[in-house]
Amino acid sequence: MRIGTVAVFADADAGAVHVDRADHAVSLGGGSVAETYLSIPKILDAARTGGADAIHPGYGFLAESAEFARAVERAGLVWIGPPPEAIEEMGDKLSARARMRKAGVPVVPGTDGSAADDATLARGAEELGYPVLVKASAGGGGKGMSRVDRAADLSGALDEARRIAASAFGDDTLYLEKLLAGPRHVEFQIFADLHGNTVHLFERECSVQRRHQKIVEETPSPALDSPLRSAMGAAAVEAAHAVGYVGAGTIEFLLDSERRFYFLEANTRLQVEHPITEETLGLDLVAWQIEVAQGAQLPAAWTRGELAPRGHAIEMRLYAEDPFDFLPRAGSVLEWVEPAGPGVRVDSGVDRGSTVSLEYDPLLAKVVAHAEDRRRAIERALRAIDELVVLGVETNRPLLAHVLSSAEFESGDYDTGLVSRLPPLAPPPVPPAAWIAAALSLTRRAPSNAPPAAADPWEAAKGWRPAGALD
Amino acid sequence: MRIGTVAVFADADAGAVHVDRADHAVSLGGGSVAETYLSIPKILDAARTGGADAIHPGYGFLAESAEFARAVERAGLVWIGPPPEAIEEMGDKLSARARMRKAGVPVVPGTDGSAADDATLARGAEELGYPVLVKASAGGGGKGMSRVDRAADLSGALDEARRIAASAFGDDTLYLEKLLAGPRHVEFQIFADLHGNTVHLFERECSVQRRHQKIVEETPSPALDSPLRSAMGAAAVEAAHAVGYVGAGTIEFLLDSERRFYFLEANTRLQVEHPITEETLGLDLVAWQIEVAQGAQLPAAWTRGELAPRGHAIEMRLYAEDPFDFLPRAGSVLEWVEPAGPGVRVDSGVDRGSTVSLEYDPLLAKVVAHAEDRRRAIERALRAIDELVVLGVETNRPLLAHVLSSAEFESGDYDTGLVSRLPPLAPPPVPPAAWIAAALSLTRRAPSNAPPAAADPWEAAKGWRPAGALD
Amino acid sequence: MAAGRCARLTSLRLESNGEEREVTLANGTASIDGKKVSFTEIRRDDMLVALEVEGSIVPVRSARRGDRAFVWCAGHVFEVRRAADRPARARPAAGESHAGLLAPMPGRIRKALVRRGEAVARGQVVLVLEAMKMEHAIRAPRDGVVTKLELREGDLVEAGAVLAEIT
Amino acid sequence: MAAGRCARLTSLRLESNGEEREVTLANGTASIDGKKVSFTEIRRDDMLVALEVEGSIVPVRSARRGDRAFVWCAGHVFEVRRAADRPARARPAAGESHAGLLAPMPGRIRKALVRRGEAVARGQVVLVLEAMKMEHAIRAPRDGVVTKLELREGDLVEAGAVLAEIT
Repeated sequence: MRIGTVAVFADADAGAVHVDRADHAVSLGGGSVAETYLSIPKILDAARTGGADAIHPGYGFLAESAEFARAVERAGLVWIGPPPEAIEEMGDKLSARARMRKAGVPVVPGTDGSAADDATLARGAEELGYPVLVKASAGGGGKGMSRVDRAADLSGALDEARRIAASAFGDDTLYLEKLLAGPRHVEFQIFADLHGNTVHLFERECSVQRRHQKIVEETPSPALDSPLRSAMGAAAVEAAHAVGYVGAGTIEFLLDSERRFYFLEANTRLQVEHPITEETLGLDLVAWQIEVAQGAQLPAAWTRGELAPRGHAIEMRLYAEDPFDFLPRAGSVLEWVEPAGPGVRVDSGVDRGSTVSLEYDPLLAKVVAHAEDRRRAIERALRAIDELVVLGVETNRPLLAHVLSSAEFESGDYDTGLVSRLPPLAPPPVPPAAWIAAALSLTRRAPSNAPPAAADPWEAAKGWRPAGALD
Repeated sequence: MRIGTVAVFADADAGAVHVDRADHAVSLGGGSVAETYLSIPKILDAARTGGADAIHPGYGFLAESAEFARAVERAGLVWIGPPPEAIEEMGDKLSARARMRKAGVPVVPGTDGSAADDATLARGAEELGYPVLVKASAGGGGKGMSRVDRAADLSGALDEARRIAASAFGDDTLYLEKLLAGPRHVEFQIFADLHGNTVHLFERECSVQRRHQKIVEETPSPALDSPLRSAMGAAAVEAAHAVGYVGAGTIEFLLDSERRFYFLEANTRLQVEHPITEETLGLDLVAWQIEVAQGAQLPAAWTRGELAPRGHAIEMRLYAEDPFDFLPRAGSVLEWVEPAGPGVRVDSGVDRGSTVSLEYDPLLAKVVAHAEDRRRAIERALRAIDELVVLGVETNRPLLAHVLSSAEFESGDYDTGLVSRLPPLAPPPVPPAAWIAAALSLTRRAPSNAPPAAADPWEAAKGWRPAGALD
Repeated sequence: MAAGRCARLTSLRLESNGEEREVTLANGTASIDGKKVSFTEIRRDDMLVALEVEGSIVPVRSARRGDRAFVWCAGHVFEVRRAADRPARARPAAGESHAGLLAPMPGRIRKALVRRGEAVARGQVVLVLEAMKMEHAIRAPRDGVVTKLELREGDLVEAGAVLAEIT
Repeated sequence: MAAGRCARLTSLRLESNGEEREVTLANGTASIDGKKVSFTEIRRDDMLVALEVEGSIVPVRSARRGDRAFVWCAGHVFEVRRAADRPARARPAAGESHAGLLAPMPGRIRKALVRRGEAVARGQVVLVLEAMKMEHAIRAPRDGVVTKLELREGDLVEAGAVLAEIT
């Protein structure tokens, strides 16, 4: 688009990849995340310094902050995102649920938020029937969410959830949802322009999760047929319409084992997994976000419903984490080689020499495979993950390969319980070449990529494996 | 496809990228190209050693050798390519021209090869009208081809062409073609299975050439409208039918300024530029070559004509060559960073540390940009070539950017004379950061990527610029 | 680009994925637990990119940090260390035998749920550590008694710091 | 990952694309032909990945071979050498002022079309060199007389070998 880019970075991240991939970069100074990436005044200062005309909020930090969106507009810059009012309406889960119900979009059965005291919620739980999910109205990303299986555990779970919600979001309002059995997470990409056109750009199947977070996504969803796709797509467009949405967004649904769908939540930003939609539709969603923010109309082919996905795409999220217990890992990346070839796309945030810190989300890269059909996409994805070289920091690479090669994933008939049902992940036998390469590496006089042998700061973190995270 | 790959390599190329990208690799020993990559017995031995079931000939060396195809089949291996007879029929340009004429496919006006002595050719030239092209019947890739503008120069040109043809192909039969004014090179991808289905997979515009060799290709061709595309596509399918073609092949046409098209030649193998077809059609042509060789039928959607290209794709060929005089350059690659992101694909044969020798074709990589339309594809291609880092060996990178940003290319209204009409390629001003980075690099005590400062074997090759190559 | 570089004679006891091997390299032959394997190094710009092992070429990438080597090979990544440094164990290990609970990452103590001298059951939450904008339950790896616990809510801890001891 | 590394005081006369500059680096300030420019190095794993120049970050990659540096910067690749090594000249040069015709690449002499002592005109083909499976016409860069030509048809030549001299 011939638009120059200005990246922002905390001083500790001067060597991060996004800095040297941008045309220009501006420091946010040092300090905590609150003093850098979450500081609205500093970001706006950086925009002025860098001569930016518009701000794209990405999908982290302030991407879903209505306050930030307003501040950007007040500063006379173009906000590449939905109107602040739409962010607010969708951001509060209880009001979003109410809004959707009013617009005729089915929502997961749950309490309505007219009162959120223990007694009211306990009555609500009885009506819904256990198990239920405790959720924070201001929450998102699984934070402050917990499952309660019986009445005796409810009160303790509510206490803990309120504490987490208050500290994470400054709002301890809770609500309950019925826990659906064997649900799938299926989301629809929506896109709206400033001229009243709203369309959906088909679905993404997001049921492969660990710790309530997606690790593998695919499109089309093996669970949808054409009528169900149309019904869910129409509901997604209706949901976007209801809040006056503009730009790119996502409507998440739960799909139960009887193929009934329910509105779950809306993400008022680009999703991490947007590349699979880009690959099957041949579109650049980020470019369209910018065009829409500049006032462009959505293409007639979109509004006339002429878009059709081609082939099948799968995204694998490579996290710096223990593949067994999913806990984040830190370290420095000693070697990094990305797979390539037709139908393979890697969106990465690291390179050889990068430092992976525990301060940020441990997502290192998204490996996307696109092929003519689902079988070929799985084969290509497996080949790509096999070819990906990442040394020096532990990743979920083995888990991704394990998921993709599992019979359950291959069948297409899976739900959010897939990861927990996988056969145990067995470490592969060590081939002779690996022993030889290791011995060569450990005995070479001048190891090319290694700091002096003494210090090994990442070693300490591996001694103890906590049993789980509250999340 | 879960098919293991076995690469072959001459000993001098043990560190070449294709060796460590294959599942296994087998040495062909040392010596000249004739003793390694062109040695049919050695290749077949390697196939046995590596346990290969089939041979894919790629697009170099023996890819268009009927003798090789026959030897592969005699050895009980699967030949992933067209039948040897089809290779032979298309390989001899004169017989291919005769065949095409018989099949009703228009050919470039020229002599028919019934006699190839000077007198006959001189009469032919008078009939065709100067300028004419002298061509070798056994030739290809522009080898032994020369332009003659007037009768007085013909005899000398024939002598030289016969000498080149005899030495390069062992056959000095020549013919003449009328030199078309302002022609475009437009080729059609064809695909045929063993069950009698033959289709075309649309065109590639290949008119951006230097030294009669393509450097930028795009699809769709800006020169074709729907009726012309149908007519040329039908002729391409007819041409393939005429020789009993199987697998992937290409029919090259010339398109004159009055939009008349003429059969030029057939390439009985995958083309270098096949990725742009893969990108716009969402297909893996190599995978389909293998499937067809295994006996698969072409998909019904292909034979029913339901395939349609989506968006626009451009390939830029990165050559190790002087961007001004197009002479090949050698060296070692000190740094190599490929562009990435949506719609960018890089098929490369080198990496940091690779040696680029003058022994082989100096193609380093193919940078492919795919986007929603031609304007966006050009923007993306320019961004990709800007982001490509190749240090230590001179490349045509500046020329590629120059072509892509030229008004003539942008207009879409260009022919094979485009490169010669470009405004002079001016070296860019050196920015302060480049001076600083160079000074830092030259004064660092332990340059990380450099051999000791003394030897500079590539320096010698730069002292003299020959005025041209006979080609 | 260079093939055939020979290593000096070296002998190492190595551990990876719970396997342990005695590996000796000498003149293009490796001995792995006494089994001889011929090999050739294939390097590009001095970087090991493949090994020819018994005539078959295997792409590899390797790197080293301190006494640990990291190897990509045959579609997997292996972490290999000198075996002397730590007893071999199979991954995933069911639990650890440290008396001390170590902080898995830097963070802030959100809550201490037990006191020194208190008896704890295996799996009981001992501390809540806040890190990475999440809370992590630090649980007792076995039944025992808390013999050390000096941290308070709000304290910052480094990765690897001893949070508590249970014996 | 490290920013702010300072180079020692160095002064170099550099040449690239026909431009020549006196570049002095000292304590985060460069002097380019006397003009002061502040800069900070941004490195990842010791590799220079960007320069902050006058407050603006410019991605760069650089490498060195002998006395030549190669720099990728602002979408272009620059080859920079110490100016003392060779007089500055603008690219593309129309012709060369060598008396000797150097082989542009290794190859085999296919044909010698002139003899020693013969007068040649600018552009006249002097030799045909076969290399890379193609034939290359080696032409006289100017009018003159062949003062040296010792090669015969079939001779192998290395890149940079003097093929002939024309004065």
